[in-house]
Amino acid sequence: MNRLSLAWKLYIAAFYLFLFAPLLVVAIFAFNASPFPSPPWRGFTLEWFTGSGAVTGKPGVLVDPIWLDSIGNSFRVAIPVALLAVLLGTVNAWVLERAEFRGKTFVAMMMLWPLVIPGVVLGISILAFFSRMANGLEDWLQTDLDFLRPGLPLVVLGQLSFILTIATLIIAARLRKFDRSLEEAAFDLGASRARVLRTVTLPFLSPALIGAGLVALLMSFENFNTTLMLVGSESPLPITMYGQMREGASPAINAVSLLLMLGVGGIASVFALTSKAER
Amino acid sequence: MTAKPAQRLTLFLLLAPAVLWLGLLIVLPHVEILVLSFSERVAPRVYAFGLGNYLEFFTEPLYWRTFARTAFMSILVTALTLVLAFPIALYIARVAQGRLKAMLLLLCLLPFWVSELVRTLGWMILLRETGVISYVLLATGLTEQRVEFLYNDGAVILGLVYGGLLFMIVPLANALESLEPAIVEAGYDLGGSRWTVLRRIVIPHAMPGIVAGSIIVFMLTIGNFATPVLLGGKNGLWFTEQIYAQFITRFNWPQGAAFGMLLLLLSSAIVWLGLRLTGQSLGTTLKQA
Amino acid sequence: MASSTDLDIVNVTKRFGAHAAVDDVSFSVAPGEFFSILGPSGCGKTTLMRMIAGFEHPTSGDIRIRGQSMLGVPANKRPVNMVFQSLALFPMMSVGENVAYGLTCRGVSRAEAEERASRMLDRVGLKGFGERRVTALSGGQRQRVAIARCLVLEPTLVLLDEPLGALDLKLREHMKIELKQLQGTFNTTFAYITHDQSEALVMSDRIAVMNQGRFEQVGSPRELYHNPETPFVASFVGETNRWQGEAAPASGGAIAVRLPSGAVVQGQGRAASGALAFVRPEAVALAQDPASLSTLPNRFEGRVSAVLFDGAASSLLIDTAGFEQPVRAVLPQAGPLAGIHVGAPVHLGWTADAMKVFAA
Amino acid sequence: MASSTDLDIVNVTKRFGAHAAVDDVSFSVAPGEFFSILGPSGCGKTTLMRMIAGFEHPTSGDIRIRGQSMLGVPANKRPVNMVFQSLALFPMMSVGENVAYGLTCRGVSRAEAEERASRMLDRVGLKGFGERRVTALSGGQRQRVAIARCLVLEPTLVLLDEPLGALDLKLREHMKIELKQLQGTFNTTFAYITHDQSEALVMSDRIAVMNQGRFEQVGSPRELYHNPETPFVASFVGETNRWQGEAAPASGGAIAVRLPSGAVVQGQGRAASGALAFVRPEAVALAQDPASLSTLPNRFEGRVSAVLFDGAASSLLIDTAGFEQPVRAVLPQAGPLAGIHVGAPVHLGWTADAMKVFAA
Amino acid sequence: AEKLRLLTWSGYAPQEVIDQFTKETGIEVEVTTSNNEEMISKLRATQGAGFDLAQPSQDRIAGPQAEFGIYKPLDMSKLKSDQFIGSMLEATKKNTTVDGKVYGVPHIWGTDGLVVNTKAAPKVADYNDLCDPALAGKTSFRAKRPALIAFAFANGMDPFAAYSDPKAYAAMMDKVGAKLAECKKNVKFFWEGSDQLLNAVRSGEIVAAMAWDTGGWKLNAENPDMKFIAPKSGALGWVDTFAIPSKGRNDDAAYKWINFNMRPEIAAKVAAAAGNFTASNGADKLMQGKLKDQFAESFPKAAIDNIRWYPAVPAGLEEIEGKVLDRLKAGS
Ligand SMILES: Nc1ncnc2c1ncn2[C@@H]1O[C@H](COP(=O)(O)OP(=O)(O)OP(=O)(O)O)[C@@H](O)[C@H]1O
Ligand SMILES: Nc1ncnc2c1ncn2[C@@H]1O[C@H](COP(=O)(O)OP(=O)(O)OP(=O)(O)O)[C@@H](O)[C@H]1O
Ligand SMILES: [Mg+2]
Ligand SMILES: [Mg+2]
Repeated sequence: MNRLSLAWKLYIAAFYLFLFAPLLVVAIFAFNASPFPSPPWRGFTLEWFTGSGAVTGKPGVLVDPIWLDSIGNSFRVAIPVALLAVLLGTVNAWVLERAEFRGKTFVAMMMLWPLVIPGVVLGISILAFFSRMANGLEDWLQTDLDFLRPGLPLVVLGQLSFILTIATLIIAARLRKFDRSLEEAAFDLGASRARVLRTVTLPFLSPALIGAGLVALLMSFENFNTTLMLVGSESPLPITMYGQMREGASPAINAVSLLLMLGVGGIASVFALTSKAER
Repeated sequence: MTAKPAQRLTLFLLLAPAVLWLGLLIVLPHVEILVLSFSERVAPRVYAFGLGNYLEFFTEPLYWRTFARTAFMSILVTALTLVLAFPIALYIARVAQGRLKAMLLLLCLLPFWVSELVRTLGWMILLRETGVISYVLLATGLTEQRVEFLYNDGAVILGLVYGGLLFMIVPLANALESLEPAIVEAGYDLGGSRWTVLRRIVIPHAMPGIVAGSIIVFMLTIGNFATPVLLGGKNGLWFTEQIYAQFITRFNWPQGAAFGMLLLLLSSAIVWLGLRLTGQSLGTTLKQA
Repeated sequence: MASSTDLDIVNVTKRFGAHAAVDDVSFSVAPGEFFSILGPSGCGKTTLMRMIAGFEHPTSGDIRIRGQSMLGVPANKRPVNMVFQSLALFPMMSVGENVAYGLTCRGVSRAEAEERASRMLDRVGLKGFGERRVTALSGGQRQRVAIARCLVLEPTLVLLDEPLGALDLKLREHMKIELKQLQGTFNTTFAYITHDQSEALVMSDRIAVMNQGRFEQVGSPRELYHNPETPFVASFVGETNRWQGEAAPASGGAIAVRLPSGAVVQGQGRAASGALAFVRPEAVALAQDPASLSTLPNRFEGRVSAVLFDGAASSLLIDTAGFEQPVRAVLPQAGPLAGIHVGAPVHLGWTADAMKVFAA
Repeated sequence: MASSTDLDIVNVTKRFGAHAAVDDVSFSVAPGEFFSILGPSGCGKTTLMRMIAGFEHPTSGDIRIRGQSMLGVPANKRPVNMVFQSLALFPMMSVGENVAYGLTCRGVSRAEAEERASRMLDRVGLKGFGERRVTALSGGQRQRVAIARCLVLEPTLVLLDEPLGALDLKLREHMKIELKQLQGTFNTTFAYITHDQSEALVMSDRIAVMNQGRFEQVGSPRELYHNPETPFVASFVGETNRWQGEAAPASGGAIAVRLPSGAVVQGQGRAASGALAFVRPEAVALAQDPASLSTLPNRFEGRVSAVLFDGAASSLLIDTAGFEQPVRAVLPQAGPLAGIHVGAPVHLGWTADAMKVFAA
Repeated sequence: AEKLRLLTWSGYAPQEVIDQFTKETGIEVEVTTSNNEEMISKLRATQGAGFDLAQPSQDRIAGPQAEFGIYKPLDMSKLKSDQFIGSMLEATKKNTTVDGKVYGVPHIWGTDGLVVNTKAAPKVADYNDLCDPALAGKTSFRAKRPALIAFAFANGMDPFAAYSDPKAYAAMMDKVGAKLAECKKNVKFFWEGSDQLLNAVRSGEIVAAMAWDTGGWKLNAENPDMKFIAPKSGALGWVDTFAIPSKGRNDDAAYKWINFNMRPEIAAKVAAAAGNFTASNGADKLMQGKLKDQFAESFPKAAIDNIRWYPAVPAGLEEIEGKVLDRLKAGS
């Protein structure tokens, strides 16, 4: 019995090592003064973050417009995605949990569907559909509809197509836990419907709204498969990283990755804190 | 009654976002690639209805072999992930308490919110010929020469299993968590050994979690793109790469659309089969996750 | 002119599809009365109460409060307030905010609402609890907050839907008495739902016994206990022995019932062929000597099959010739039969008045 | 030689950190006995039982079953079986598989296990239920499956941890009797945990009253009820009036207690300065005429403050001069005081023997 | 401000040049870097929208234009023809003409050949040498059409001659595919980005590869052992062009950018940054000596004559090649 539990503990420890090994090496080699992110250790440097390019041949990521633009693009995608996901997710959750109508189970199944569609297929189908729509509309209206062409607006839509499912599920789960007699009690005590929503329902939902927003933000930031098919001239961070990785490993990518890890760690801790407050 | 039209309007407004979302971003695009997949190029800018793209798939061994290989490896990855994740989930759900438990779960989550590309980069740094593992092996004298671990199926499987772990652990831990401790104790109390209790009580109880985790991991694996491309090197061709290639390097959208439809069908079929074999339903399964 | 009743329910029916959850119910509640509706789970109590509160609309019939019809008046405009089974305290607000909520909804200024809420908290014995989170209260305290939240609005009528359901036994015993006292102090009309007969008996001025959407009997606790009008009321209110048999005429205005297992018992009531007979355990007289029971029309011999010692509520089960199931009687704790044990022979009997007979 | 006891607990202590959940407890259970452990929530009952079953290990002391020490024997090797509070039926198995589980664990062949399980189901009155899913059973049926699952293994000792806790009131009353009968038929030793005094009193041969990890008293139900040895037992078992005051000597071997509110009451027991006095409501005699109480050492005058009508369990609260809280007495339902109502003056009294006094 | 959205190769639009252009014309330039396939597929996805100027290779214009109509015909009157090397301009115009309209003018040119670590692999002189078992696991090429063309020439075939006959071409490609499949076990990976290859050569993971000349010269500058070698069977010559997408919104700016870029002093700067040669007339005189020397070392006179310039790819051929390449990647 003891040998078994010791073996188990060792396995757990090995597992967590396995889990963090790749991240650790990425972080460590962001500081290696060598043109390749590989051993041996050639000394500590911050060139890959703030260097002017004099030493490494390329400017550090914090001053390189390529990376700065991609980070900016990622935010320009992630923020609308998160806001829309929370807003529409709330409405959808309401439909799932509160509305009564024929065909509701069908709608509920449909809402789950995006989860079982491979991201690449989502990407190509949206690309193909919107380009057909754009062709048709442009012929008809005789004007360019750029937002229907590959580009950040289309990336937002593509990511939204499945992130919305997740936001809906998170918010619906919270809404399901909501004791409806709280609303009735408020109504019974004389509150108007708007007031009930403002003082009782939304405060109760708020942890899930924040949680869904953060999850949407993170998922948007790290999405690759769908985004890849929909990018136009401006690429979000993962696409740029992919391009650069195909160009060959460089510690600059490690540096960006480390920044990403720090950002994600930050958001994740906020998330952990809010979900703790939820309990 | 006067309430009726107003109620209908409200319902309509509430449903509008869902209908727009599912209609414009999911259903119509899929109809579009379905239609597209049946169009054949007969001359420049002239297309006709036909089954050519699907025929191409079945007659060209390259395509269906890639397809079969992808499916097979995805199942393998799913099974491996399940086996590796189960003891972890069991520990998190049933042994760890309070703070340790929250910590372990959070630590599991963290790597997965970081981009897939970062994780893959990490594996590349570890595995490549000039990478960390090879370097350590050489430095400690375990090998005489540098060893290449990258650019083979093993590396792809490793990367995919790594990428799937979290999505297996969370549903498994959720399912195991909901198992009342009293039921496990009753299993022992009535004379069951550890193995009996695991086989007859714990695993059957965790079944919805096992299925949910497997479905998610399978879907993520079969739809993955970056990991096989970056770790697989010269030999591995993943089916998503074929789709990508048709769209991006061949400009042959109809063929790519056909491949997309086939991937969708394949994954749906395997998921459906998995659900049938285990007697679970999709809705409850996904809620578990 | 002020109405002489606080609440009038007039032929109210509520259908869900084909099923009538509440079926042609009428009653009135007088000002200051503690009125209970007692019935088994699913009999329609909550549905009835939700119609009074305004969360459901009757299929037919009228609901009047102080003489004014409430049809078409939304829940937030009715002068009734409800204490929910789950209590439904707002977890996102403090105790004080919970109590002040209804006042602020009415447009009372923040300062005044707080002031009045804190005075109400004093009155229910929660002085100084205003700042606490509701999650940091014990079950009994939460109960009192829920009631304070209603009473602060000075409603005509307070509706309570099994508010003690979630409490544990000892606390429930305690809150029964406290609730009754609170109602007395505030002199507010209470309409109270429960499926626990003991709660209804202890607290109420009048009780309506409800079954399958209909009222079986309305009356004071003693009336229901001693003079049930239907077999359902007889068996639902209080412990009782229950036998089924064939009616046969008997002397002296009494009615005889022949049990399939042989015995013939005599009681009061009416039945044509099939009959149900009820006798309360405390009405069963016991003796070692058959002579002391000779005046009783129902006299039997038996043997103690179980002694259920439970302090003041102890009882005996007696295997009796002619009865399929053992007869239940109160355990004698004094006199010659004190200390009777399993297997002891015993004589038992009861008067014809003590036995109620109904058509089966 | 076979041991004359089925279970011996010898000075068992269990600490969680600094807190002793079970504190130096010793007792023995004879073969065939129905032994209960009664105590409030958190007093350590479950911890004690889990040590017997083998899920916890005592910090010190010994646990012997039929004379053999169980220290170091894992749960799945002990000849005891447990019925859990939640029942812990295996939801992934059918009723028959649940019952056969323990047998197959022992290596009994599948066919024989099924056969024996189905015979056991017959015996607990669930003939033909073997194929059902456990989720498709009613509360009482599930209860019986849980017990059948233990009994089929023919254990020396069955442990039951509040198995009736989840049932509703009427069913609980019924199962109490059924459980006791089952134990009689199988003649198995039962160790039963509960915090409900009525359950313990009705079913047990002997009861141990537990408080804060220690045993306060072990005895038969009647001993506990009539002769409590500690104030805790006196107030925990049965309804009672409880007063706190100062001890003062009195005549005839009795002891007097002076309450802060003025009254002096006389009873039996011992106390040096601070004293606690207990009188059961049924021991309080009531009369309209003070003369009929003249033989009683404790005589007071009061006024009815509440009538708690509850059928056979009705009681009165009497505001009595010299007492801070109303005195509780049984509501007279016959005789001259029948129909007494709130506000009526009444005389009350009790014997010195009826009042137990303890050092506070 | 006015904006020019440029879809080009990395290195073709150095910041310095952009700044100067903006200063002169007030037009801002937004650069997206890409490669041939992605350029075409992006324009195909947008039907020629999203960019005002693109730079595909001259052989990859006519086919996609016929198929998707993603470019506008060029108005030659807006271009200063004398800024171009005449012969190159004519050749490019000829290759990019569809239905009598011209779609591309040349900008930068270079070759594909062998990058070799002459110390580690002294014997490599032709593409087939990459398959030498002595170099197992240490060579690389791109799994793209240039590899097919190159190995066809190396094995005595003439793919360009077969362009007009898809059947014959398919048969030829099958043969080349088989040859490459054999060679595959020698390959460490199929390279995708030039830095990826260069880093692998620098670290010694790769000792010989089929690659662009510029990469070879870059390495040569760091380490004289690394050389770019024009293979015996001939280096492959490519020309990157300027072409205007069909839904470009700022043609004026596009023409301005082309004319600006073809000025010799600007072209020299660009060529230096890209490490390649320019089609600008007279720019070579302004170029630094180093590159010239390297070119001279890699390309003796015979080698220059032996450069095989890509003719325009007829539509349909790429599909044949694609399948061969896919098989190459999938087979193991
Ligand atoms: N919204 C509804 N739609 C359909 N049927 C309903 C609805 N609400 C209640 N019912 C049905 O009406 C009947 C009465 O329900 P109600 O909640 O009033 O019972 P209850 O007496 O309060 O029971 P309990 O004591 O369990 O709370 C039940 O059969 C119930 O299923
Ligand atoms: N594993 C544990 N770790 C720490 N403390 C524990 C543990 N198990 C029980 N306790 C503590 O021991 C005390 C006794 O708990 P136990 O569960 O035995 O009470 P109980 O009498 O069964 O109560 P209940 O009637 O509520 O079931 C409690 O104070 C409890 O908090
Ligand atoms: Mg109800
Ligand atoms: Mg317990």
